[in-house]
Amino acid sequence: MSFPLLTATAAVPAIGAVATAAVPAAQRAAAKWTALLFSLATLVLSAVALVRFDPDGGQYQLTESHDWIKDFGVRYELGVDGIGVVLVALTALLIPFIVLAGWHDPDRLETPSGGDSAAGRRWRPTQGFFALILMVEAMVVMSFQATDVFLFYIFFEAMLIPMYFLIGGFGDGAGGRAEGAAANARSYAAVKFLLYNLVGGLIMLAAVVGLFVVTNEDLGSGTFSLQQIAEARSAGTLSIATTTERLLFLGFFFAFAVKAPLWPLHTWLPGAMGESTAPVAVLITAVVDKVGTFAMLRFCLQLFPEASKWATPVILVLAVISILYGALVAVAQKDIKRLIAYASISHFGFIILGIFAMTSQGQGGATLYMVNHGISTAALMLVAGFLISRRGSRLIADFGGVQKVAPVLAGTFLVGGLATLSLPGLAPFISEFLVLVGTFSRYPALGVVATVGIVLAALYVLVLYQRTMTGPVKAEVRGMPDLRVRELAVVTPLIALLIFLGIYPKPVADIVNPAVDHTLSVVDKKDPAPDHPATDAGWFRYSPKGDHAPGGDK
Amino acid sequence: MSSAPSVHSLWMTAAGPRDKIPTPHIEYGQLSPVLIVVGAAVLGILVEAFLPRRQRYAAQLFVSVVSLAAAFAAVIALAAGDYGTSKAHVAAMGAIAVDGPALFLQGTILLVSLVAVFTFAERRLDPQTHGNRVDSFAAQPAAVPGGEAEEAAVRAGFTSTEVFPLLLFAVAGMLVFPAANDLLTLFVALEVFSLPLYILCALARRHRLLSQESAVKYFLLGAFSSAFLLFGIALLYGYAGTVTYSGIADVVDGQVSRVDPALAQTMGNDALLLIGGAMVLVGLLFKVGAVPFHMWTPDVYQGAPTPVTGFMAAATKVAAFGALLRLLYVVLPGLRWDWRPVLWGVAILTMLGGAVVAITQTDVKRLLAYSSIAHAGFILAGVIATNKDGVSSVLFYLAAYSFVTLGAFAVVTLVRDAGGEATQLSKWAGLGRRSPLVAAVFAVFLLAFAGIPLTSGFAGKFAVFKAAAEGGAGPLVVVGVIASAVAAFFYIRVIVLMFFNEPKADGPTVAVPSALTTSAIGIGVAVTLVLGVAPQYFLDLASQAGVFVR
Amino acid sequence: MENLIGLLVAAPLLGAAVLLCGGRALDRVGHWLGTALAGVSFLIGAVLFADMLGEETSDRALHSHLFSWIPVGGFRADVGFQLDQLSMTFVLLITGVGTLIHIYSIGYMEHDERRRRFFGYLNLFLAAMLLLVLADNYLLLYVGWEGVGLASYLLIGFWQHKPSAATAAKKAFIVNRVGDVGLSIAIMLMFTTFGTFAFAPVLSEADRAGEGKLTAIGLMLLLAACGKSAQVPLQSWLGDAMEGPTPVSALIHAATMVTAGVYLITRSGAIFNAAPDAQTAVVTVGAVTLLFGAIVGCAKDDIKKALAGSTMSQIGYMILAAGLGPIGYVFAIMHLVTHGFFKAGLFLGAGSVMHAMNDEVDMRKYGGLRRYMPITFATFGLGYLAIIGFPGLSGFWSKDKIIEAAFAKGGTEGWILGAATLLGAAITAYYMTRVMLLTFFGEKRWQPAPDPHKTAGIEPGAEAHPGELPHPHESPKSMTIPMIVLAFGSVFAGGLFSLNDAFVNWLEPVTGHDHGDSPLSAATVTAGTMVVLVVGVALAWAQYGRRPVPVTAPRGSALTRAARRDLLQDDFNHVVLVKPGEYLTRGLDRVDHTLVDGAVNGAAASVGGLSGRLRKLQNGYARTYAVSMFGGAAVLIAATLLMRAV
Amino acid sequence: MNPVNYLYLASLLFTIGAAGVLLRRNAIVVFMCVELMLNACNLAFVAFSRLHGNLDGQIVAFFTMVVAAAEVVVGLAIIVTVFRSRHSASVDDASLMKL
Repeated sequence: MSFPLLTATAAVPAIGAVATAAVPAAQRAAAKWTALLFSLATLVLSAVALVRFDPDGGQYQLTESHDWIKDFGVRYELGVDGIGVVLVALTALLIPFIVLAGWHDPDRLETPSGGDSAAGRRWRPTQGFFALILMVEAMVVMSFQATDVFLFYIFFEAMLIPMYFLIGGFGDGAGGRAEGAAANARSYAAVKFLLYNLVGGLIMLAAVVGLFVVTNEDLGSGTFSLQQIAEARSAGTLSIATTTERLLFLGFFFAFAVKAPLWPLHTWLPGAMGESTAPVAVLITAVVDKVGTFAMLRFCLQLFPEASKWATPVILVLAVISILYGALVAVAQKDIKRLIAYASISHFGFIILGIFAMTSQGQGGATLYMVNHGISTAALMLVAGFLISRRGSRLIADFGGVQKVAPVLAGTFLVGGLATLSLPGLAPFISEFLVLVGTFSRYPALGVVATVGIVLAALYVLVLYQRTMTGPVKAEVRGMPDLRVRELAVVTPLIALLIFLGIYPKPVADIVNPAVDHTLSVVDKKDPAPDHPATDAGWFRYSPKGDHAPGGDK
Repeated sequence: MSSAPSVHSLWMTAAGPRDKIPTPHIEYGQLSPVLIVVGAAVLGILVEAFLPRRQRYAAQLFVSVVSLAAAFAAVIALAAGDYGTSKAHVAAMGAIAVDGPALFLQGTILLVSLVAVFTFAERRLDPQTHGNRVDSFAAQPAAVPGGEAEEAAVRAGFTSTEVFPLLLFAVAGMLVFPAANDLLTLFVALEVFSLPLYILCALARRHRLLSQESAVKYFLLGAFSSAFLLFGIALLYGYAGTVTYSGIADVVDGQVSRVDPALAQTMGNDALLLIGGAMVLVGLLFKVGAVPFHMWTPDVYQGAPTPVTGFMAAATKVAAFGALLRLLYVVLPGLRWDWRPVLWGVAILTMLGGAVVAITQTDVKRLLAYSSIAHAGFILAGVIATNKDGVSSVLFYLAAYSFVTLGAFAVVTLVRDAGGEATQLSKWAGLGRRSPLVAAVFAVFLLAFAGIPLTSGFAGKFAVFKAAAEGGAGPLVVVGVIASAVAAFFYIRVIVLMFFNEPKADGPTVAVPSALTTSAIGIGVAVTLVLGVAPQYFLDLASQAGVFVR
Repeated sequence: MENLIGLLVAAPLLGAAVLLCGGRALDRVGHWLGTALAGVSFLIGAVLFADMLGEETSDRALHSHLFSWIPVGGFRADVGFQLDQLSMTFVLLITGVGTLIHIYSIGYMEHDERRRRFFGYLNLFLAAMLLLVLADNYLLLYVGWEGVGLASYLLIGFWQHKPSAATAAKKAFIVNRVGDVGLSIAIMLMFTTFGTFAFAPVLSEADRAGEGKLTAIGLMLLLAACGKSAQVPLQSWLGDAMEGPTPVSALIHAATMVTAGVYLITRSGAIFNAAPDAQTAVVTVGAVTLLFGAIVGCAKDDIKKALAGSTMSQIGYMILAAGLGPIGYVFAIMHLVTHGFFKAGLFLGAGSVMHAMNDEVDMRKYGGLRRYMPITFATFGLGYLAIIGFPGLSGFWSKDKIIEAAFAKGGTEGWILGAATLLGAAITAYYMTRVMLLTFFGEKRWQPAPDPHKTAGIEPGAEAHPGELPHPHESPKSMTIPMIVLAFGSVFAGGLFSLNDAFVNWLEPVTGHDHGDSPLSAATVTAGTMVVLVVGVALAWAQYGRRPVPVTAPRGSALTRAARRDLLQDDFNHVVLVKPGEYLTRGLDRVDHTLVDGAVNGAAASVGGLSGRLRKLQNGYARTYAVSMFGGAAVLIAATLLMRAV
Repeated sequence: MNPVNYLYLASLLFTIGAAGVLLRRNAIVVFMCVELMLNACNLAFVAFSRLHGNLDGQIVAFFTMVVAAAEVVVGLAIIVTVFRSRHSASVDDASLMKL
């Protein structure tokens, strides 16, 4: 068998986590560099996977398959389709930036050298911070690669733990509260995050058990392997009763909807993103939450096509509510990070809308959206993080006129914002428009309502920009340094990527499309055909009125 | 086994002419695990009697460790000799079954007790008194707390090394309990492992009043429950005319008509059987700590010396569930449609009750007590499955759970302040700052309790839920996950407390243990992770061991 | 040749990239670079134009397909340019006026330390605008469409430290976004209807789709046009947009960007032709706006705002013309071009005046400036004559045609529209005369410069001496030359175009043309126009020429007061949209905390409470425990027996 | 006479014992009640043994007595210790641990 590329892609960050954690307390810098190196190594591996992936090849590629827990019918099965490989690449791409952006975040937790030595020796926040980030990366990558439901579930759940410590353990002291209060708010947010997702996960566990029982009845031996289940379905040996399928679907979907998050299961996100440091917030919204939407595509639709179609109307409505609700609430936020969080809720609404519109534009757009939203939010949130760290406050009201003192920072912030409101020419526009078109072509009304979201997006982004960056320079803002080299190194590539993918998304689209088409074929849905397909008539030339009555088709 | 009414075991020979008495035939080899432990226990008594104080500790430790290890080896040997599978049969003239479940559970119990011995023998945690290393047991349990007698004993450096033989006796009883193949043996075994536990509970060095109180409660309630058990046995006997499992089972299945028509027409129906079965169930449910027979658990767990608590929590559950399984799968399978609904109710009550009440606990040991109740509920879900997977999943869960519990309580012994162990949760605040390692280890155990993937807890939970679902108890699974969600909350709470709260100024210190406790905890962690990541081997073991002999 | 089209866009884009990313090092040469690149793209445009003239009328269009942009399923968007007569007209206008205004800005922004960025933005605007008019499909057009929106946002808010500017910029962008919703929905409709949204197939097969669909598309396109071209009901942003530097107002908010709506409608002619209802909507919007803008223009004392009102009204003319269908397309574009010349000229003149008057914008504080700044006066005057449609000048030709076309629409509709256009012409004459008189004639009403902190940095170019009277002076060459050039345009362009219908023949292959059946002869219409023109001028003279003008505005009639407040548009928006919006967002935020979140927390709390209560059962008394055991046993037994019974 | 009556008696004794456990405070008495329950079981065993005509029941009864004796040893030991340290044999006094 060939080199287990996918396993390696997941293993490298895991090893990196251990290595980073092992760095002695004294050498903080070493820990940081270790983490950065391993994350870059992962990036390289994922790039290799991206290259080796053949869009026209089979559905799952670079597959690995071993027995794991026979009694549970669990196999160690990895494989990526176009969607998976792209998202793995996205994850691997973002982590180095997150590490780089969080370079100094844990410093404030380091006990001053005066502290009691014994504790000082054992308490190693820096190592912990970066180790946890890498651990999360490993688990996320695994869940993108797993083609065995159980295997996926394990990492889907396990990743909560490191995330939980990241959120609860490392905040930016910018809440404008006493450290004690801040700590309470942090742990509240962390617990909320964990419980929401844990409950979702446990409900899913029930469904997973159910899936096992179902397969066990029909196939003799229970299995979680997507391929096997798909084959069994097509062979007709596996037939799930409608009610059962719907229940199972709900079990799965609930977990993913919490993770995504979909209104009204979203309330953990603002807290989590608000209380954690900016890089961690990016980790949550740009990386971890993607697992939820990704899983909807891969598991909900492919395992339970019928139930998915059955649930579609409700889900679409919820998605649209998320879009508008998130955007509207974002406008009212006083805290930069919470604002971005609600913006993300709105964006996840778009993604879910696209997935369940069940058109190739919708799902292709949704997948691109996952990528673009990852990058754009990262850009916006990380710059916001730099801003916050300078001022020591997250409150919009504490800023003003930054543009005057730190033009580059303001500029990058604006670009991030424009990406968030999906300005044409930047990557998110394409995905958002695809989602809208995809939805519109099947559900015009919903499409129109959702389109209103783009106005609201403009509203919250520009209000944020105006209040923080423009106007007379606030006294506290005076003398705020502009972006440093490290920070530029974080932001510039992201912005470049946004522009590039905005102008030439074809490479990604080409990888994604076949996977999307496959998903659609599973739920056997076809794109609605245009009413009057227009053949490209070479060149338009005006022909005087009267040759043909208006509405000639009547 | 012949199904004649007047059969059976070694001690129940039919009345009749002398020459009819068969010479009892006993397979000593197959009973060796039990015999070894009992022998060692007796030896321990002798040690207490004849060795000078100074040498007892070492001797007792040696005896216990060696005997337990030997017994474990014996179990392995039996298993290797296919006594678990093909050669499984009933030994000692029908008194004791030697089959898969029995061997698996005996093995588990022996390992657990071995680890427990380590925690019993730990002498580094308490500060030395008068230059003597002391363990967690009272210098002179008979002495009045705080009285001169105790003072003297402490000054003299007495230690109650009797705990080791007591432990061994208890282990002996536990070994027999799940293997018992007739109700009398069941009862005797129950008492044999209960009585030493009652005493052990009373032996704490610190907080002696609590310790004694726990002993009283445990004893009285235990006796009460065993009375129920016994009466149930009596009724079953009255119904079937025999106390052997197989005999009763035959009658239940109607292969043998009930002996006494007079009784039949008076009682009319299976009242005897049903009531009897129910009362026996009560006795066993008490031991596993199922709601509403659980109320002793928190008090006893809290009051007993922590090593004892750990041992009880782990080993007793294993033994009791073993017995429960055998009773339900061997004696009463014919009655499935009667007891399953009842157990459904009990299981639901237990899962939810344990989880919900645990939320508001303020003492680590009580918290763990309630969590053990909740877990009893999960295991019951597996028991209810009444299929082969049910058995194996319960076996696996027990193995996984017992080590986590033992480890967790071992960690509790480490966190101490002036008054001994600091078990108030509030004192654990910021432990993660003071000693990240200990906190992390405890976090691992908590996560295992919570059933987070990649820990043994998850594998076990999945196994029992899977079995339950297959056994048509889907709703039970749903209740199960809800309960787990509730339970997750308080495990998380502890983690938050340890890692995210600022340490208190007068917070507890973490004692540096000797190799004994260290290894105990280490084993706990190892098993937790191994069973979490690569459970296949043990699952195979459990499923091979999943068949009861009749 | 095709490849040149790409360069057309690339040149200014490159400029923008370099100027915005390049550091302070470029501060010295930035403006030159920007201007040069604008000039380059103008030259390219000229070359292409010459080439195009060489071709046959029938195949003058050029097409260059660059690369496939978004291929997903049946959804294929390409990046491709098409250059036909229509686009060419715009290219020349944009690059030409654009270049001139670059030059003007060199002088105008001389003292602004952020001049480099200003030129970067200008270049960005040029690129986006060119992309808009060159795109060969609606989605690419959309990119340019929002691109110019962005540029305008950046330029309106160029002096961001001024809250009013920042707010105006935000307002402009958001109002435009509303229009963009229309455009996106239109594109989606096209996709679902035709399976494509490239110009060629959609337009050539438009009428095969049902009229209902086409009407929907048309209305959506109209919505988009309203946003971009500041037509009622999305007009409110244009007035505030005057917060931007004057060259910006001239280029973006007078000559080019705001006319994009006209381009969109003309380009989509085929769709509108087949959707009469949509056309009716278009002409209505146009008519309403041309009056609305004119009325506002009459009441404003701020010279730029007055001109803004006029712009709005003039675009109203164009939209109306475009709404007339083949009768009007050509004239819409023609007026668009001429308007580009004279309105840009007027704005530059206004800028020059403000430059001279310490950035005073209130016309009531001008007066008698003709002696102090002759060139400005001359160019401004010519622009004035052009816009009111003084015979022979550009405005005359184009506007007159539109009025004719309006009548030619026929039926009552024709009469109404004609009347509206005539009325508009009269008002135009009135308010432009007013501007003229207030600014250049009459006695001096100059006021001491307001103290700097009020105008702090409004136009860093101005060295304001508080308490001193301004010393008006003619502006530097870099500013006057563009004004002169534009003045030429304002004078002769119209005539040139009308020379044996040159312009009509030029555009006809693209937009089509038809004369309609006017109930009135051209002569009659012209005569009528003359009459209303004279009336308007006379009125203005009577009011502002004869007697002295009060420095502080009189209270004025209710209408005047309303008009000063842009006919209460903002108050309307405030009451109908802004306030409710604020309440909604705040309310939802509270809902999020209390209801959505509260539900979850509540559930958790209730479980906790339950736990607390159950916990009480554990009262420490062994006997209680025994009771529970006993009870449990009893229940268990009972249940077992029950199971058997049932 | 009907052998079932013995059974009724046994159950009666058992119930009395149980009631005692639930009602009495003195640990010793509670314990005695438990013993009473055990003996009720014995009675049942013997009665059944007679009914079934085999000796198993009687033998069980012997074992029960032994076990009961053992319980007494342990139980009294514990109760006495508690009594010495608290000077009270009331079960209700031993309620430090609750909630």
